Amino acid sequence: MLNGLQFGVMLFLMSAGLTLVFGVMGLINLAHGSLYMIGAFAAAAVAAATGSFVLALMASLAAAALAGALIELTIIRRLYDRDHLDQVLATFALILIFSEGTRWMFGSFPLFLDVPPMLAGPVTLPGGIEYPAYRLSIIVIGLLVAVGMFALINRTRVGIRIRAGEADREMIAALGVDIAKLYTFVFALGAALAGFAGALVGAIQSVQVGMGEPVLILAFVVIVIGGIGSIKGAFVGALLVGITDTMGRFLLPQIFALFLEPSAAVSVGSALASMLIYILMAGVLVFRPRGLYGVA
Amino acid sequence: MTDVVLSTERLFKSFGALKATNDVSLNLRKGEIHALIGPNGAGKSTLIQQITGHLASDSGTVRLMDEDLTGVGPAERARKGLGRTFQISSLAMEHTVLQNAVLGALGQRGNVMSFLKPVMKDDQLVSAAKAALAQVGLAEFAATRTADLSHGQRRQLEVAVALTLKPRAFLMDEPMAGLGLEGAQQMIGLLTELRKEAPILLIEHDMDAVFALADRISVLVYGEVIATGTPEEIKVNPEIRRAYLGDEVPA
Amino acid sequence: MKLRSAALAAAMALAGATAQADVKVGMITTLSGGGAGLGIDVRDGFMLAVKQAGRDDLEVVIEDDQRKPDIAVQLADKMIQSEKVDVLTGIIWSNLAMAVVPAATAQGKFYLSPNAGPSPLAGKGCHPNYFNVAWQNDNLHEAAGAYANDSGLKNSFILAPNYPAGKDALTGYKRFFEGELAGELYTKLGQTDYAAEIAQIRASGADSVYFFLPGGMGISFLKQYAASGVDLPLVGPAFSFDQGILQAVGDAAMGVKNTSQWNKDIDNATNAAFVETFQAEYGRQPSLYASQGFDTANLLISAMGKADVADADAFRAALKAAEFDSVRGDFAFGDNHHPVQNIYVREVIKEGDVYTNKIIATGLTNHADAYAADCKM
Amino acid sequence: MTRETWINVAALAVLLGVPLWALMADEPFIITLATRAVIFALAGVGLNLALGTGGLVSLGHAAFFGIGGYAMGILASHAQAYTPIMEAPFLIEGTKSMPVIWLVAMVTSALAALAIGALSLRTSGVYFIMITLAFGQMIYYFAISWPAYGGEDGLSIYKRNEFPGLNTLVPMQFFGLCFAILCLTLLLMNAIHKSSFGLALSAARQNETRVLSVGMKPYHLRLVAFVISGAVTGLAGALFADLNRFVSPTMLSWQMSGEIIIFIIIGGVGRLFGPVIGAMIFILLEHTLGGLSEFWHVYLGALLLGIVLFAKGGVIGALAGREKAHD
Repeated sequence: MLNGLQFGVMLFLMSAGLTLVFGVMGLINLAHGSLYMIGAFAAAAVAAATGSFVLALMASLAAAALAGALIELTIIRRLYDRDHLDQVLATFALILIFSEGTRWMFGSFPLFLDVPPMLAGPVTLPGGIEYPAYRLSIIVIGLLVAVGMFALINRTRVGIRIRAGEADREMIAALGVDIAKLYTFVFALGAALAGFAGALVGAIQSVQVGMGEPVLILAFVVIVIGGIGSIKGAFVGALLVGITDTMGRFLLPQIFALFLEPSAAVSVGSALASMLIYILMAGVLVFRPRGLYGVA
Repeated sequence: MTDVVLSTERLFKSFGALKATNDVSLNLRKGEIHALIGPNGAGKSTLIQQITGHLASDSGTVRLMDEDLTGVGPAERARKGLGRTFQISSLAMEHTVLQNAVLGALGQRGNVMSFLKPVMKDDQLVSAAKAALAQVGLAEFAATRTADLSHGQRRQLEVAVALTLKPRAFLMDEPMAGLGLEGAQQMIGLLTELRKEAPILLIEHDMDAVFALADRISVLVYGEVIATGTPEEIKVNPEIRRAYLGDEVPA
Repeated sequence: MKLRSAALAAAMALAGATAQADVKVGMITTLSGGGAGLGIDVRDGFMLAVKQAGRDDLEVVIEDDQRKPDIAVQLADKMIQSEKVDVLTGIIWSNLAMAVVPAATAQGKFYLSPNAGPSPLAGKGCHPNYFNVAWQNDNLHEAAGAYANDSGLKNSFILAPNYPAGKDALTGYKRFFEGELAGELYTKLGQTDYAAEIAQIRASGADSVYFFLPGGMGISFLKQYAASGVDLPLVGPAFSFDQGILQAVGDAAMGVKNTSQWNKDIDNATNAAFVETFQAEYGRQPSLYASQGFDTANLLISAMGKADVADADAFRAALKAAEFDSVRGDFAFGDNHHPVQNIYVREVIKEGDVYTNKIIATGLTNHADAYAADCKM
Repeated sequence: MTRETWINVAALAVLLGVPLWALMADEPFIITLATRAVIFALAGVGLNLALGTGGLVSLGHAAFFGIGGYAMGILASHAQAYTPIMEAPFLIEGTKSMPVIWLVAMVTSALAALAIGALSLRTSGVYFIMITLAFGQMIYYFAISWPAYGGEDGLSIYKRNEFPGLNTLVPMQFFGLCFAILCLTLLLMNAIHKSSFGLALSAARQNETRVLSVGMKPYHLRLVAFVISGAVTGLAGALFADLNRFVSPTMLSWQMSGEIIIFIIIGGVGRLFGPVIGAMIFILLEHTLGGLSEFWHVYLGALLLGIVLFAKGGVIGALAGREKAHD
């Protein structure tokens, strides 16, 4: 359960940026996974050079935000008025460029990024469960980011503008807000979140080219379940997907073991578990074609 | 009342606390133009959408030739004879004018699922479409791309497409909107002719047009029909003056 | 630097060099995208041996399969139909090998596998022109099972991704392991989060964990396992502990036992020279895959010295004899043209700043594979 | 003839001429490449009905491509091993006959398209893109973890399947077969485009309410388009598997779906020959760029980006201009 929560929180970090970008600019960004990868690589490079995990995290934020701002200024802003097909294609092209470009710079081998010594090892939770300290801190950080995002959207001037931008583009342009700057900011913010997630996750997974795409697809599942454009939906969707996936992997083989022989149960159960979140998503969309918190 | 073509009985629709239509009962008789007027936000478009089936009513029924349309989708309602034109032109912009009209004729004939015969060589459909275009005065623009039509011409095309459906009743949502004086005059002429084919339920803001065309007028305010009557009756109705001009005006 | 000479060879081949080389080799391997590191190592090992041999009657054409089976098939067609190669080699992945090898050998080409060893090609689907210079897929897992017996482990928790190689891996382990299984898990291919699996391991009461999670999956698993506080001994095949990958795992891999048919401390002159020249040539330590590429090339070169490739029977016999100095020491082919070799157990250690392996035991001696009997050849 | 027609004729001529030249020059591999282009074009032509005419951006068409491939793989592998596919309740044998395989491939992928389409078409826009992606992934993971037919390793067929009167192992004959199928499909698509169904479908893309208010159901139109589209893509999948004599889950991956879309975009969305020209260019690029640099994906990406940003309407759009503007 805790694992599902933690997986969900990681997915949230990834999806928050994606859903924000979609909600405000109406853009589907397949290259979001590449920003995640850039964050992880930047963190790994800085950690290797300085040995500091905090600096590495800062680097991931900065690098991803920078990359985000750069592609927004050069490419993405030409896509806002285009249909989704063009957006899918253009950002698909960006994936190709980023992936191979990263491989060009860093080589084909996975990089090393480790959890900071302070957070290595397990802690004992109330109830006697041992749990890795680092994962616990990911949960905490993720929840903090979630709270921060809510506060940003609902309490600040920028948030008001973002919400206004979702509602009506011309309107806020008429109010004298520099829409182009706002968009660049939002895109860079989304990118920074993705990069940050990449760095956090990179420490417990492998930092390698192509790490972004599986997570990207999961993030899409999350925001579609939650309702595109809704931060709240992304949060609920992420937790739902995280928990479903984790529990499914654990429970399905056991359920099948009740009426199948063990090896068949393991194999059928695992096969079904790997499809589970997609089944969940299809189910949600069949009954709520706009996702859980989507606007009709 | 055998000459009633279309009627609504006690229609309700609310969006949250807002009652968009509130107990609306109306009817449309053979050969007439029945205009629906009212201030902005009175629920006229909501009502049209309920009649065409694009919006589900909370309660109440819509009848076409005495047939209850509750639970019938918009496509079937169109096939059963509701010909509609839209407030904002709703046409296939990349198609030619003729193709749009053929689309209507095709809808009227049914059997869309034909995959091999070239539809633009189907004489029956094309002649029906051309007749409708001629009737609205668009015959010479048949080969023009719809996106290249002027605003007024698009309005005419809307009417032509509705005509190809050979409807039992027309529902027209502000067909004069945005037309110049000349265009409006043309449209008035067209609608006067059309009522012989099927009665028209007309939503219109242009009061001159309404009073020139309508046989009967219903006034919708806050989702409620506050009066129905001939143009003369409506002109002198004190309630309507109040609704339009505010309560402070003495009756 | 090496890349350029390889590209040059490819360019010459494309230009249809008039001086027809005696043996033309087509190498199809993964050079871009995920998993490119393995293909690059095989290529570099192979080309190092080619360079050292200095023969001008050997030409190598190299193409990137992008790890896509259909691209690999297309490249094989190209190599056979356009380039008219005599020998094919280079494929890293079993699924790509299954796509390419049967058709290539059926067309009379030789195929020397520097990495993948899917079981059908060792058993029923074996072919006289197919030689595997690395291992049959099950080998390293079998050795791990044997090693678990030797070290007195009685209750293993085993896991692998849910795909054919994963199932073969666990089958291989179970074939030799005599203890109980505390649990058996198949994870999603490409899965990156193993918290749920680690929780199950913790709860299972096992005394050891055997895992086969190639590539990034293994890195993720090892890091997460180390952080979880579960301290059961881990055993895995060499793939997750190879030179290229080990630096990315870091401390989390320290002390883990893994099985391999090669390590850089195997004591023979060929190996010592290989490790040194590879380091000098490419500026990094050789990996298992590089050693396999190196051996593959040397096998080919040894056969070229004894027979003309145009005489398929003689050339086949020369390959089968395998009279070359392998970096693994003794090396021979079984009847199904798969290696009969020692498989060692290694432990991850740290040399200065670099993580690497040292051999601590021999898992299986002169081991062949379980499918040889099915091979009618 | 319009300029677009000339371009189309030229494209077909090149597509047919190159392998003929290769036959003369004894370059059988070029014929194989051309066959690959033809098959990709066919897959693209299938998707183009849904995507171009119907406006349905499906990011899950690899599912049908792969299902077609597996239909071939499963039938042929059973025929090759002389084992029936199932015995109860009735006997189904494998087969090596191409026409039968094609039929099965089309029917199964049409059925899959019917199921996926029926659910997915309840949504629209981005949701539709994503739900088709999700269904595609579902089938992809299923294929990877289902052990009976090879899982991730895929299925190999040792000999190409048979077509009466032809030796399909001769590259030129197999090419001819695929080329004929492509031409027939193009004729069919052209007819569909001009039919009443085509008119209604493309009207539904442009303006859904219009179609509704003339008494047609966009949902039904789209579902039928999706099914036809799936069946054609499935047929292409069966041919592709036969070309490679191999089928694996890679055919089902979302990158494959992306590539099929790329063919259409490069050539021109909604143009009859868009996917044909797109597939030809893609194969050409793959072949030439792949030889130039290990990092050729960067160039492919840049090129794609350029086309999306600056050459709307694809290559045909750039060459022929907007259809009606020059009439």
